[in-house]
Amino acid sequence: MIETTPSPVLTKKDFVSDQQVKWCPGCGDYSILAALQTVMPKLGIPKEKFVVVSGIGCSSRFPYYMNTYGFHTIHGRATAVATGVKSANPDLQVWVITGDGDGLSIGGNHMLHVLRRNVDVKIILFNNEIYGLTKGQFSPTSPVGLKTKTSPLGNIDRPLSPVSVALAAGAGFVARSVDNDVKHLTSVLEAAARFKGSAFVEVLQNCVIFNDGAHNDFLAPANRKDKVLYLEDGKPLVYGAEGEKGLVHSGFAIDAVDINDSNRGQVLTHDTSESTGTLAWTLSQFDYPEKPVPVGIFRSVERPAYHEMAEGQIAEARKARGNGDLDRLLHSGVTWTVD
Amino acid sequence: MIETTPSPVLTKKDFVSDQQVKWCPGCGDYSILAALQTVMPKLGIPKEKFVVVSGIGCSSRFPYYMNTYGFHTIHGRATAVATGVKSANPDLQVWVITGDGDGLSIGGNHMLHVLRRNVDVKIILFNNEIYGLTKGQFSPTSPVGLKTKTSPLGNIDRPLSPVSVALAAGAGFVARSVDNDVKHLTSVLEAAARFKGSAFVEVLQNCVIFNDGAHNDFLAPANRKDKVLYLEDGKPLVYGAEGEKGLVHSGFAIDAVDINDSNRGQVLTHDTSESTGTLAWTLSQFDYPEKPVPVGIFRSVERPAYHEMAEGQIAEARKARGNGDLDRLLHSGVTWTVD
Amino acid sequence: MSDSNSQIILEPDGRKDAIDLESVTIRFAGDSGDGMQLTGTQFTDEAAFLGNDLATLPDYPAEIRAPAGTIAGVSAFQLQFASLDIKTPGDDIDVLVAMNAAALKVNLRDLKVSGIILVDDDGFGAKDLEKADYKTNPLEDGSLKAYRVVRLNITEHTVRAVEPAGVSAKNAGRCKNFFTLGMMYWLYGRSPDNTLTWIRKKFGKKPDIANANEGALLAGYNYCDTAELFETTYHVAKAPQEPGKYRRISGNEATALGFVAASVQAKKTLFLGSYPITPATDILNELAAQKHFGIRTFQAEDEIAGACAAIGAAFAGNLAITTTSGPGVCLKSEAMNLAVMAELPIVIVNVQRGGPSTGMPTKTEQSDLLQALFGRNGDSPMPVIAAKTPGDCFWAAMEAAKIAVEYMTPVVLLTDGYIANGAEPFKIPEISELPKIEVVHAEDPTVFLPYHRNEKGARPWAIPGTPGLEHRIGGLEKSSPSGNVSHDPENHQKMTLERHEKVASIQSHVGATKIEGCHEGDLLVISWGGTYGAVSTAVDRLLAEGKKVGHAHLRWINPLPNDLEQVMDRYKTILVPELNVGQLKLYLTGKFARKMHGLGKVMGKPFKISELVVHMNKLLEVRP
Amino acid sequence: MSDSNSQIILEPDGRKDAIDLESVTIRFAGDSGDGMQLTGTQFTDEAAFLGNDLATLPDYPAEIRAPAGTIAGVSAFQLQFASLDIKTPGDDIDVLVAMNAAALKVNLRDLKVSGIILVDDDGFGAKDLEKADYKTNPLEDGSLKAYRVVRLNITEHTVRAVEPAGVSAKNAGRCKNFFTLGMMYWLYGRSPDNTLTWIRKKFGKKPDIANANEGALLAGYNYCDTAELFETTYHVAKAPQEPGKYRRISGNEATALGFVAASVQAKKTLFLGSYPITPATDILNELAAQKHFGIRTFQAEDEIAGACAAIGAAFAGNLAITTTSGPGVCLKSEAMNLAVMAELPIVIVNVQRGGPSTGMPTKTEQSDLLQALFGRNGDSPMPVIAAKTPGDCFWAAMEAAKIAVEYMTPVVLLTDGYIANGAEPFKIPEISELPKIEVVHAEDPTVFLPYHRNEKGARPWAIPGTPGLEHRIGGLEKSSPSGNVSHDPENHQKMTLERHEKVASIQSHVGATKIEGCHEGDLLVISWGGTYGAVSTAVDRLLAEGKKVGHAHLRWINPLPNDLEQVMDRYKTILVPELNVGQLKLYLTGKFARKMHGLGKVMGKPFKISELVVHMNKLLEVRP
Ligand SMILES: Cc1ncc(C[n+]2csc(CCOP(=O)(O)OP(=O)(O)O)c2C)c(N)n1
Ligand SMILES: Cc1ncc(C[n+]2csc(CCOP(=O)(O)OP(=O)(O)O)c2C)c(N)n1
Ligand code: SF4
Ligand code: SF4
Ligand SMILES: [Mg+2]
Ligand SMILES: [Mg+2]
Repeated sequence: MIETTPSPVLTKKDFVSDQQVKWCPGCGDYSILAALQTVMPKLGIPKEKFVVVSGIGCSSRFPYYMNTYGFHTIHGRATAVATGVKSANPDLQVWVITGDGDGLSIGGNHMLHVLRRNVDVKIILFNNEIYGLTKGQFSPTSPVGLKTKTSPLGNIDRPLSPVSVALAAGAGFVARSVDNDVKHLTSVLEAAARFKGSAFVEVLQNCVIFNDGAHNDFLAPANRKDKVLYLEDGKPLVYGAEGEKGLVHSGFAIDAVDINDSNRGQVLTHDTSESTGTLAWTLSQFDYPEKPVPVGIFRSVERPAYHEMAEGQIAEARKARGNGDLDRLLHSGVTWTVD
Repeated sequence: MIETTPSPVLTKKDFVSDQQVKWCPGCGDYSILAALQTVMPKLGIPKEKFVVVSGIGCSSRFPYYMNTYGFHTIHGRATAVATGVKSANPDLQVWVITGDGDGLSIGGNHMLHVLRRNVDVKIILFNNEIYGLTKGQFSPTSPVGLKTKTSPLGNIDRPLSPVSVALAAGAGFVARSVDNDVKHLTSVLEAAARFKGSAFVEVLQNCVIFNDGAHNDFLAPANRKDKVLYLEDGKPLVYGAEGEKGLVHSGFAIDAVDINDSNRGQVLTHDTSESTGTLAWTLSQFDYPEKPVPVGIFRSVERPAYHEMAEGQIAEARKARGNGDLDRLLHSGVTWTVD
Repeated sequence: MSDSNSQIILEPDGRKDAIDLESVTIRFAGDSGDGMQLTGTQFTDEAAFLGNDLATLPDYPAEIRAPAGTIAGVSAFQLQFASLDIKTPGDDIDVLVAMNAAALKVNLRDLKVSGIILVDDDGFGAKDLEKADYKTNPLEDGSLKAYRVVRLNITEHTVRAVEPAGVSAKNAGRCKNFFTLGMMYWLYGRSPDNTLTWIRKKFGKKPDIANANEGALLAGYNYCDTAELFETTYHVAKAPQEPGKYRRISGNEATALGFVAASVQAKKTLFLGSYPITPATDILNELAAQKHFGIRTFQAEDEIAGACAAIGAAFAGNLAITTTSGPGVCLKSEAMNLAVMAELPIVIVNVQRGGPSTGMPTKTEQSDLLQALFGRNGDSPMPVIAAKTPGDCFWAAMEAAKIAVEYMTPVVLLTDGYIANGAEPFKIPEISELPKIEVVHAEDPTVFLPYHRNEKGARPWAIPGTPGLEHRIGGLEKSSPSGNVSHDPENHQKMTLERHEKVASIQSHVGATKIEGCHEGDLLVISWGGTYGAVSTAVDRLLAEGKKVGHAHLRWINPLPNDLEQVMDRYKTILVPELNVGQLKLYLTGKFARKMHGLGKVMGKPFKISELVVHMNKLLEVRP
Repeated sequence: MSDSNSQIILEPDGRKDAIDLESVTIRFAGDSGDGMQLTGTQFTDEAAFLGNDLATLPDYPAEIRAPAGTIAGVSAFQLQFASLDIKTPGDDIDVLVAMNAAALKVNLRDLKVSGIILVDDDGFGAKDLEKADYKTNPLEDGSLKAYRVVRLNITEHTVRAVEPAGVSAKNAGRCKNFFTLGMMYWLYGRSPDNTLTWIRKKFGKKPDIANANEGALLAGYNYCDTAELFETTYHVAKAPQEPGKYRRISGNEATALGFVAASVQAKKTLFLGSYPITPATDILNELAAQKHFGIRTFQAEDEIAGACAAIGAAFAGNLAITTTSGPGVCLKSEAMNLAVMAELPIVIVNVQRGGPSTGMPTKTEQSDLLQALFGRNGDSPMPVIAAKTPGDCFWAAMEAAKIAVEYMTPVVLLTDGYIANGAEPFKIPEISELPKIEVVHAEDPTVFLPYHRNEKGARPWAIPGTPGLEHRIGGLEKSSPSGNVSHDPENHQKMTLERHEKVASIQSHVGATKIEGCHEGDLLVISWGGTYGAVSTAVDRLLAEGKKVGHAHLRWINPLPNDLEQVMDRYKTILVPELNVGQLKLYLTGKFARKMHGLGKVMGKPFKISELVVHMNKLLEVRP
């Protein structure tokens, strides 16, 4: 549906708007902005066909910084607005920018439904495990015990796994990346962009002001190798500096083990299109620090997108009944003539 | 928290209100009403401590028919109101009655959050795969292709599995039952009632008017044995008239197979407290008719309930700072005296 | 006459003993399962076919199918048909068809003294009486002395009549509504032929059912011809109607059609984002069935998503609407405000019902007016238009859409349960008579500024996909004319006033107040929305009595016609009747600082003409 | 005097060269990271300690921390301190502290002619000027001739001063706000002692930081003592204040405290269901910190759930409230309507901000009044009370809670960003002075009927857990008095009117209109909410000029005082000033059908006293 005819070669600069970026210095949002500005020109899509829709939050200021069509909507509703944009004009590539509060607290329901419908929008959820814009309250992804302005004695709400929620909604493309690994982030966003159908990408993002270092324990470069599991389709599920740790089945569960000669053969292989989705689910439920934090594409399975089916029904109706004729419609039902 | 001191022996009749039941003759809602009226007197809880909260829908008329405290709220919000009821008065046993539209369409977000918080309410979701009260539109659980007033060419929205959504939300108790197996339904509701924490029960319910026979293919008594898998904790996952079919692992997936001598040993055993939740998830994603429809308790794992943690923090704060003293509070901060 | 000796001899009218009537109001009432809506609709179509003017009003229970025979389960359909121009389904009823005791119980109070009651004896067994809360059988205890009661065991007669069709006992009994319809056809001298054709078409695939229904219809008709149940038959002649092609239309159908027409006129794809809610759902149902027009109907997960998707679709260039009823407007209000700020064209349809809260979902009311005007945070001006009759919903929908796209603004269209479900004859317009809708899209990057206003105050509609017009909008205050986010104090005031002025400028479209009746005098009645028919008829009656009364029915409530204040000056007294506790009255008083009288009714029902007449006369007495 | 030869010799006041001033307005402005809020708060506390009357107003940017040095990143704190009774943080400012070029750019327009500008030279480098959009350096291009500019490289001085503390260069620079504070203390003859104590307490665990800040504070103070930067110092004497214990309080703090007090007075556990939103979040933050009162704060997933949880808690017997700002009220409106129908006591707090839509979240406005009154479907009466000053939020919160539980009704409490974030001295009441709150719960099953009203029109509050009172409520229309669902027409009208009457009857609590100034005369100014301070001061000025002006500040907007119409009669002209386009004016006009003048301001800022004075005088000239 997306037009890919050759057009003037675009560069990152083409996607930078004239508005001053107003995030805090050091905020993880900057690198996500840069990553998307890097990805867009690679897609062969004319600039005017991109639309970036957001809700409300620090992260949701994003569209102002993109030199594309953009819509900074209301809190939690970006996915719903984007559904309208894409349905009305399937020729556009629509991105949704949301936060952990915007997308999973107030906007959790629209998130569920946009994904189950497989509306062809690309969703980036900036997960800093905090409400940034309102100055530091716990969010639905904040860990239990986190002390914030509204949880002075520690958060008691168990966090959601955004990836699990996306999977339960039936999302076709579900991934996780991080703000401080630009290469990984760029590649994941590009894969999302090229996926046909709903694509959901959680990006672990640092809020330097209200939740600094939330992900440091595993994302700090020194910790990463031992604590992050990079998912690659068709590759063994291993991690550690030398790939010396890996995942193996253990009953219904998947365990993280030190690889040795006796279990080497049992190390599992990642499969983003595993039919039942069990692998993706199990990975999405990994408890850190008992298990590593999986990062990459959990699942990528295409099915007809919402607009294809909707447009298909329109075509079907037109085939069956001809193009709508207003005069005929007006005369439908019981009619009579007065002379 | 729930007081269980001996009180006058209650019977089903005590829970029947004086209001005429106004569901359509033959509606599946009747048996769910009867089942709950059977369960409540068994629990050893004084009648005045029950509260039944509902949203809007045919199913949500339920509280009017129960001789307990009841609140017929607004569409989709019963879980949120119930959260307030239980938090304000942890001594009550709070039930939530909702429909597939009420609980998963407009109310999907509150459903996610009440479950992740583990608010100690018992939720019964009447799943008739249709909007009854508004006279027959597709719902978030309607199958793809279902023709309704708003989907004359067939529904194109992929249905949610209520059980999967509940699991993704982290619900401790997740079960499914059916309107036409009173014994099963009663036992599941009783288990939910006795569970400490959020309990979620999907009940497959027949709407005789707008979606008659939606579940007949597997729930009609003649079909049930071969198509329904009754889940029992600690029992093998088998079904069929003679238990001749069962579930076995196959890679990441779980397959339904005919049991023979070579695979008999591999038949899986149900475990409602399986630590990672993978089994429950996989069962919740079973595609009918390739696989049987699992019915029973998918998962039952207790953790501290929301009110326990919330009250715990209040106790903690009181221990640290003494009971709140208004005069002291008024004098806190920067004060000075004018003479 | 000059020739005082003239003598006119009346010619026979072909019908021996028919009594001529100007208008008749019938109410068919029975259990939800008795098919009363169908019976009423068939009678309506026949009346339309014969050239009567008519208006109908269904009255469903809130439950889908409450227990059979109970008061909660009573379903009714009222129609008035007439040889003159009528505008309401009638105040009091001439004929009550009651298929059971509960139906009698609920509806009797609206029957005129010496009106006809036709009852199915089968519905008055001990059980039925009990369910209807009757201590004794009203058919026998003398309590119906004031009426003309016609009793018949309709069920039994029907079952016997349809025996040849060989249907099950249950299905046989179900045909009793056609038996009753046949009786009514006989009573009003109508032929069963059209209905027979309809039955054959409808049940073509189930010949036994078709035969049974046909049999019942004819049996009912013939039974009256034979038995001397009724003393006479009645004749209601053709009404004088403008020549043309007509159809029956309900308000919800008309609303749906109006938007389809608007999309054709604007050459824009129609997008509807909606969530079902009584009594608005049918608009969604209707449009979902018109996919061959390219219409996109999106059944959202809730009202918020419905409105937001419409906003997204408007941003992307569709003609976007969202339909709901009061509680849904609560939920949409934040999104409506986004449309105000983003200045995007959407139409929000509120089919009003009884409130507050869930209220009385199946009953009518006009109590969401102030919500439409003010139900959002901030100074948030929004044009509000209200349809006045079922057929007018067509024109109001088109007009709402036209204003939305031409002024780049959200517009609220108010209808109500009464006109949404009620039906009337609708003169089908020629396509060429439909209003033009001008849509201009920004195209030239060299002059494009997102909040640069044209002479109407509208900002440009620049559609994603247009090269060079990439721009960003949102809910934060916008800088004029760049559209960038601005927290500048002066800019905020400027933009606030510009938003107000844009809406106020729609006055040029609204035009002058339209007055029916006296253009000056003792009493001006100001009404809005679905009360038009009753108010207008009441005013006609007073005019006929020689009273100096004028009637201004407001189509646009925001903005108001610019001469309304001067119009008010021309009358001694002003009356504002509404189905609420005085909302338009408060608004008009607030606007014009002038005393006026309010007349409210909050019973989930339309005004009766008689109530209005009585009240207006009282006011005229006070200030003659 | 009789003795014309009298001679008064002034006694020295102990301060050699201090010039006496009645009031001073200072604005501290700098980058978000410069600590201006802290500086302002410290100065405020010192002024309070010395017995000045005072009022403060912070002005944050909408961004958390916009790029350093930019206009978007400017954060300011204004305070007025005085030797007389003041009610606003001041119109125009006497002293502007500008830590960088952007701060100067944004704030200069509010500086009085010949006011003092204290700038940190370090914030006026080439980069800074560019970020502030200055083509040339305003400190050098002569554009500041009208003011008294005091330049100093504060950053450099600070870094040097804190060297002994051994903190990092970055942390050293951060102390410049304390250096500046020291300078201001010197200029107004205040001792740094209290702030030194505060620093030691606050940074006790980080002694190097404590030392650095101490060093900076004293260095700034001493620098002024040595260098001849300012020509003189100023003295603002104690204000006459009622004796008693005082504290500084912001509106949001006061609101939170008011509800705690209400819960103590009502002997009810306080439940807050809320979702963060600017500028209301702090109420949630405050209450979350008071768990030892048994307070339950529930941070919900959205505003709808916050309101619904409050309703659930009210049903279960808690004193339940929900706090938000305008966009959140949109979302809560459906639930608010449920509370109207269920007749459950909750308080909905709306800390108003600039609208419509997301609008200007950090700016103040009064534009949600009509939304509070009418923003729900159906006839949905809701009491509305508005607080007038930061400290008054305490009393208004208590009163709202009292009315809610005593009348079994939802109540809206309106405050706004200005009074919510602004602070003033608050005379701490004795517990015994607090209003009583009477809560009665139904207990006796033999007389219990869910919708049986008491003399106030309130239905009984029957709490789940009470044996024998099991009952069901909901959003469908209720039968009076059984509470069962009812679709009966007469019952609906009866209940609709009863709901209206119940709210109207709160008039007996509201009492008569309170008038400041003349009780009859030429001009009546009617205000509401956070404009009280400015309007009241403006009226005082006119009174001082001998004008015949009265001021009626409305605390309750629904219901209005029952004598308001008669009060209006006593003046020739009425003026309604509001921070919106005329909402109270429309409402009052609608209620009383009387002409009045409106004065609107929609700039995200409070009224200036001078603006009001000018406008009132104009009106008085027209109608002398
Ligand atoms: C209806 C509504 N409710 C609340 C708010 C206030 N609000 C703005 S952003 C936000 C949460 C932001 O958190 P998140 O989505 O995680 O974004 P972040 O700032 O962390 O990027 C809230 C509560 C609002 N703007 N609108
Ligand atoms: C805010 C709001 N939106 C819409 C409705 C209309 N409505 C009432 S019930 C319902 C759906 C009911 O479906 P479900 O929850 O599946 O219940 P069922 O009737 O099937 O038991 C809808 C859309 C409403 N009452 N309120
Ligand atoms: S507050 Fe946090 S999330 Fe927001 S811009 Fe600053 S660092 Fe980023
Ligand atoms: S419409 Fe369906 S769900 Fe509703 S009462 Fe009737 S049978 Fe039950
Ligand atoms: Mg966040
Ligand atoms: Mg349903």
